[in-house]
Amino acid sequence: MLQVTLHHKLPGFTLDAAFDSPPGVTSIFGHSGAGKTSIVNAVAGLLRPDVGRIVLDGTVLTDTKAGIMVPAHRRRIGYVFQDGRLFPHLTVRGNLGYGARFAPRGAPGPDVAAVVDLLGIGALLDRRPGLLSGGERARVAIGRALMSRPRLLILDEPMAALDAARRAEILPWLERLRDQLGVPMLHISHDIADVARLATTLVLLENGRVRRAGPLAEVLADAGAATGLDPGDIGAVLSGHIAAPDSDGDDGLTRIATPAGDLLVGGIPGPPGQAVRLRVRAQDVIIAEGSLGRTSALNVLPAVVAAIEPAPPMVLVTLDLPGGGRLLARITQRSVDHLGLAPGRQVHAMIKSAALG
Amino acid sequence: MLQVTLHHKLPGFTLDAAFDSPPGVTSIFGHSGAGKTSIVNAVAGLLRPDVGRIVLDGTVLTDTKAGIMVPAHRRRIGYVFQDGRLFPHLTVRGNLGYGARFAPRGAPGPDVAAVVDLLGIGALLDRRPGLLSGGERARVAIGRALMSRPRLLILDEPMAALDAARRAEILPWLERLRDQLGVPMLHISHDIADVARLATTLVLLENGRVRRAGPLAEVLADAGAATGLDPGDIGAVLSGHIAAPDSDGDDGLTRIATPAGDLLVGGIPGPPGQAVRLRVRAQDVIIAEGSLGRTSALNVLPAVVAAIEPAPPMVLVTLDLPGGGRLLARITQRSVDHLGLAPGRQVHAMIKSAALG
Amino acid sequence: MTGWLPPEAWTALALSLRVSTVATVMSLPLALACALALARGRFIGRGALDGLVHLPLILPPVVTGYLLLLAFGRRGPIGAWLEQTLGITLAFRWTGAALAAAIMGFPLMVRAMRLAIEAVDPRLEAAAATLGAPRPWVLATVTLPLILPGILAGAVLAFAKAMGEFGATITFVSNIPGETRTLPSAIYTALQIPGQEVAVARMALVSVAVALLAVAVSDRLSRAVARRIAGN
Amino acid sequence: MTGWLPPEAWTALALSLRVSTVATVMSLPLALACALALARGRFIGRGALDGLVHLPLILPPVVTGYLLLLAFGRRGPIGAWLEQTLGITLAFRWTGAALAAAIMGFPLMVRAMRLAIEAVDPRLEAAAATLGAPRPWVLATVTLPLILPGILAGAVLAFAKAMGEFGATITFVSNIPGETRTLPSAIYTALQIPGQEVAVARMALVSVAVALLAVAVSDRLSRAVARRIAGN
Amino acid sequence: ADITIFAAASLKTALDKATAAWQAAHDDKIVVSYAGSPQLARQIQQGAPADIFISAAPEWMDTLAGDKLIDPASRRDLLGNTLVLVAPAADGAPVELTSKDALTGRLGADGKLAMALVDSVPAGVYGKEALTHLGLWDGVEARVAQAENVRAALALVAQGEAPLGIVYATDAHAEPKVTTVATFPEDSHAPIIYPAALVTHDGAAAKPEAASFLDQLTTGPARADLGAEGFVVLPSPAPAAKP
Ligand SMILES: Nc1ncnc2c1ncn2[C@@H]1O[C@H](COP(=O)(O)OP(=O)(O)OP(=O)(O)O)[C@@H](O)[C@H]1O
Ligand SMILES: Nc1ncnc2c1ncn2[C@@H]1O[C@H](COP(=O)(O)OP(=O)(O)OP(=O)(O)O)[C@@H](O)[C@H]1O
Ligand code: MOO
Ligand SMILES: [Mg+2]
Ligand SMILES: [Mg+2]
Repeated sequence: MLQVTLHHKLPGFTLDAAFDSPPGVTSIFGHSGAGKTSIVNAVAGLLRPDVGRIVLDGTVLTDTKAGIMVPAHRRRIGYVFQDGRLFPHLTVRGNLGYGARFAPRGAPGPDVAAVVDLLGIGALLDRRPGLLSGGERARVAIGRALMSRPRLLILDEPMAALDAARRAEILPWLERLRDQLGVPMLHISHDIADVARLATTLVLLENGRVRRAGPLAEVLADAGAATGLDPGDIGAVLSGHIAAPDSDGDDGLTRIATPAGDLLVGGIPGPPGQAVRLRVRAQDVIIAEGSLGRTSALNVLPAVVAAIEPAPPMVLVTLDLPGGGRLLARITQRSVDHLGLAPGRQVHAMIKSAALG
Repeated sequence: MLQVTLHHKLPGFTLDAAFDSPPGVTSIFGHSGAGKTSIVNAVAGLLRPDVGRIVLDGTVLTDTKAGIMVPAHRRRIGYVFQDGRLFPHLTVRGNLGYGARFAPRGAPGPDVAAVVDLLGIGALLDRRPGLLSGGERARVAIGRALMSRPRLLILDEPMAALDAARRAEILPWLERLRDQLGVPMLHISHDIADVARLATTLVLLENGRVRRAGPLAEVLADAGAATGLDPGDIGAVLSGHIAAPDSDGDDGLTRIATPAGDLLVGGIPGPPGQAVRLRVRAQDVIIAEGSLGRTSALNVLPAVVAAIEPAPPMVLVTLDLPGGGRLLARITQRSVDHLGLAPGRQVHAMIKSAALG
Repeated sequence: MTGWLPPEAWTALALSLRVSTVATVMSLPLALACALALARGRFIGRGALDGLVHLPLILPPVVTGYLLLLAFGRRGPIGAWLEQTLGITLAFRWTGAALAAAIMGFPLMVRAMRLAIEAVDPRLEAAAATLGAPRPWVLATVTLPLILPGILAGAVLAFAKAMGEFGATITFVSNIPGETRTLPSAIYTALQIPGQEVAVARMALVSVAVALLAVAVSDRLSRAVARRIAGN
Repeated sequence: MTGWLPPEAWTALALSLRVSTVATVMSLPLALACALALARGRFIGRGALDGLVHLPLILPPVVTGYLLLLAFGRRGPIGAWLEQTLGITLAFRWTGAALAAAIMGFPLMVRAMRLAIEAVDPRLEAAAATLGAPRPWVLATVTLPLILPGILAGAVLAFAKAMGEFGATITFVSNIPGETRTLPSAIYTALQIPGQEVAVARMALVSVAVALLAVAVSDRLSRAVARRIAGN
Repeated sequence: ADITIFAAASLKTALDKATAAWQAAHDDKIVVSYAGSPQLARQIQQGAPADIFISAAPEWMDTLAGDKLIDPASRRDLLGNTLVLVAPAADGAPVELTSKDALTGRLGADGKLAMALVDSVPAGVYGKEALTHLGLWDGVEARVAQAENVRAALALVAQGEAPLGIVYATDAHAEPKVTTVATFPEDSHAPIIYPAALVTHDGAAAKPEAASFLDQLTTGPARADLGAEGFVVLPSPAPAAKP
């Protein structure tokens, strides 16, 4: 549990933020220049705020009133910097080793081999950072921070320079860190897809101030918070667990049981019973009337229209699912008119399996 | 027109690439470490290839056989670097001015005010780069390169550090640069959405080699090339033009006429007749049988199944549109079985308006 | 105050200040050029230039002074040429003292600048080139401002050295009161006489005070420059 | 070869090499500490330390030598203490020559190191801190390797200076053959005799050759280091 | 035992011969430290391990005597020297020191008169004294280029940088590139004397070898070596020149 209260003035910019970050992953999301990096710098002990208090798991790290400022190297907070900051004089191996050097002996965490393997940097081990491409540098920086087995891992846009394939490879592993080792993370990203997969808590930052903070699903599904988000990023999060393997055979689909009904999803490996979260982008939800033709969309859930709000040039429809949970659908006003949608109306929500992967 | 032939050996990596870049925007797309930055460095004159020839609009810039290597400052190639490289001793204004200093007097291009306005950096003008956030730095770097009014603009992941809102703001302007001033661009991005909007030509790079290069639509719709792409990025591009304003009233939708039929799309402003390109992600296409219920998906096009190829854990269905053009749909094997899809089968392709924005 | 030091000591101080300032200022451009050539150049004779620049550091100062006398004296090839074509006389003049001081400080100045140049990120220079800036312009507008702290450090080292230089100066231009008797020459003279310890100490104190002031000012300046660049 | 230079000149060369090497090596740690303190420290007395470090540059060497004689001579407070408690005699010994050379080269060494330290990106040090490294460890494993070229540059400057140092040395430890008669002292001695120009020139040449070799080697080394770091 | 001699640098040639001769006949090793007299005297004040001090001027010997650092009984005036006016060898016409403008005429419009430091280095002090005595000082004062030591002044003349210089006869003798154009009368300046003495350390008696070497210097065959370099070999045993 991380508690942050900060007040800090910079020329031309004032940071005035407070939020709690419960165990799990807290993502900070906000425009360029909103103050995200400044916040995590304060948490890491690299910025001494004018006024502020930062407490991690009951340990006071910063308390300007009490004159407490634990130095960065005693905080055990791993930091993947936005600007890389690999040690130019050390090889990749040396950089990783540097991270491991001060890791407490007993602390849980992956070993070098695992990290190297995960990040696909085996071929780079003897190279120096000057010879790495942008993405390679980012991967090594992540590895280095992991090797220090931190109590809290700060990731400042760690994957901005990574291609989708590499991202897709690394994300599950960060998830594993979160779920299995319980390494709490403070995560900054511009990509809400990453945020949705990783975050348990979302902090929307605007111009140095927290606009909205809370559990991911709540914040994401809050049409009011949506102004802080890209229209394509708004959506809902459904929680469920992997159901028994589908009798329909091994076609690579996984059945996820949610309170609202089962969903078929592509490519989520895992043992039955494992908890999963599905982000359903408002943009991927189709609202259909009662009688449906046969389509390739396998997932159809009954739903009730809860609210219709404008989100120009579209509208956002909030759908209550009978078993609990909500979905958002981003559709045109014209469709609303066509279908005669209004709160209370019974409809079906159609979601492609491919959109849930 | 840019012609590039390169062969260059680095310890542990060999670049062996050749492609032509017709007027417009050529995007280079490939994994981290594939050699993208190395290629554009050679084009900019910052890397002397072991063997190679680079010709821009008939001017030979590099020709190792003929011993030609035009120095970087005479190439008039603007470069937005992956690592920023703002001048730390100059203010933002100074950095922009530096770009303008050697711009040829008569060359077309935006002035400082326009650039500042576009990039939202008015408040930063008197600050030094050391005081900027990551995204602010990226924006200034773009501005600086634009100010030099280059014959070719290289963008090496220019928007990796930008949030969606800022991206959405800058992209149209890069499009305008491309369309109105005809500034050719060589563009590197991990985000296929940006690529799809900007690029006319796509070069897929794999491990230092060009795997596929050609017009954007062709390469994107090539299921064979798809291994180089993120599954979510595969799709088709439909060309069309803005049709007369829709009689249905001013609900923010735009009607795009394509040879295959009209599509309703959210938020594409423009005068009737203006050419537009729509990327339709395979993931956003639903295949439906003849009779359809009423849904919120406004766009339904008749189509014929042309091919079905596996793309685990899904399959890719290529759809021929009657008026010409193709669509790709990424659906589950289970749906293929359900619907009994096979080449030659008449179906409908359903696309949400929201997915086309 | 004038009684505290004999009037000739004040004359010597004024001369030392003039000599050191002129030596520092005049050698700056050449030192910068040498530092650039050594840090960035790839030419034949680079090693020789490097050696030449270091010579005054390695040779005992009297030897340097003697070589200066041979080359720049009235009968020396360069000295005679300078006198005839440009009307510049160095022998027995304060200008000669400035030359000696400049040469003795040269290796220090070049080294400091060179270290600073080598620390400049060449990627910034490449960025400037892509913006159309020719090499000399890049040097003037990117490299130079970035090495300002190094230039200041080099200049202050050379100035301090010039304030203390004695061996080469007296050998080359002798000790002519009001013309070439710098503060160190005056100090040396006093040291030769028994019982002059107090005068020596006072003059040394003045010399040290001046040089330290220069050091302090340049340090403050270069810190300010560095801070502006780092942005905090 | 032995005929080319008189045997005592070879003795003087050997002594100069020993003195210069010892002076350089022994002053490295202290110079590094001073450079770190001056570049990164924020303490009272920083200005005083800065001044003290520069003193040997500013003072005429004979004055420095005289001060050394007063402090480190047999009768000097520090000299007497060193001799009684640690059994180290500096006065009129080659060790004293090494001390003089070390002190004369000290400002050069510190400056070079300090410039290098100031060019190190503090963000890298911050990164090391977040990995759990305490400050001294960060210095040893991040700062130090990054300033290696600066350390080398400083060391070679000091070595070159030591090879040429004369004024302070002869004043402090005299000119005793085989013990304190370094090559520059030998050159000075030879200069006292008219007609010894050839011998002087030969000795100067040897001295210069040695120092230039050191300069060349250190340059090559520091370039190699810099190239490895830059990665091209 | 070893004998350490601290000797004025200008004695090098002469003394090297004398010590070589002594070592050929004795087991004792002699080391000579040549430097400026003031430097050597200060070092002896600070406890330098010198057994014999030979100064280029009496005043530093006086200083050490005042500090009780030399054995007064051993003090003797070893050598004398003559002050001469030299010119480059190519321009060797004699100069008449009695004529008021003899020097200025020879110096020309802006020629310098090379001397050692006139206020501190003995050769310079003697020279100034002589010129003053001859009534020439006021005429040339502004034209004097003062060198660090007498050898440097000599070099200025040898190189042709200065048309005239005032040096010791021994210097003129050793430098073929200069000619003596006048000799200063003995009575125009205080006698030029190189005193020598045994150094005592904290009242301890001097080494007997050192004493015998010093005696040998003043009485033995070494006198010939010294004289060959142009020094005036003073009558031996010389009376102490203490006023
Ligand atoms: N100077 C060099 N020496 C050796 N290898 C190098 C050098 N420069 C780059 N490389 C290697 O060449 C390959 C291509 O690098 P490049 O920077 O072109 O990749 P990229 O496609 O831009 O990657 P990214 O998307 O991560 O920026 C990488 O494997 C990199 O490690
Ligand atoms: N030392 C400083 N002095 C003045 N302003 C600063 C300083 N550091 C940062 N800023 C400003 O504070 C604001 C917040 O910066 P911060 O780096 O925290 O933003 P960010 O949210 O991380 O942005 P990005 O997504 O672009 O990295 C920016 O406007 C930036 O220009
Ligand atoms: O070292 Mo010197 O003796 O005059 O500078
Ligand atoms: Mg940031
Ligand atoms: Mg790259």
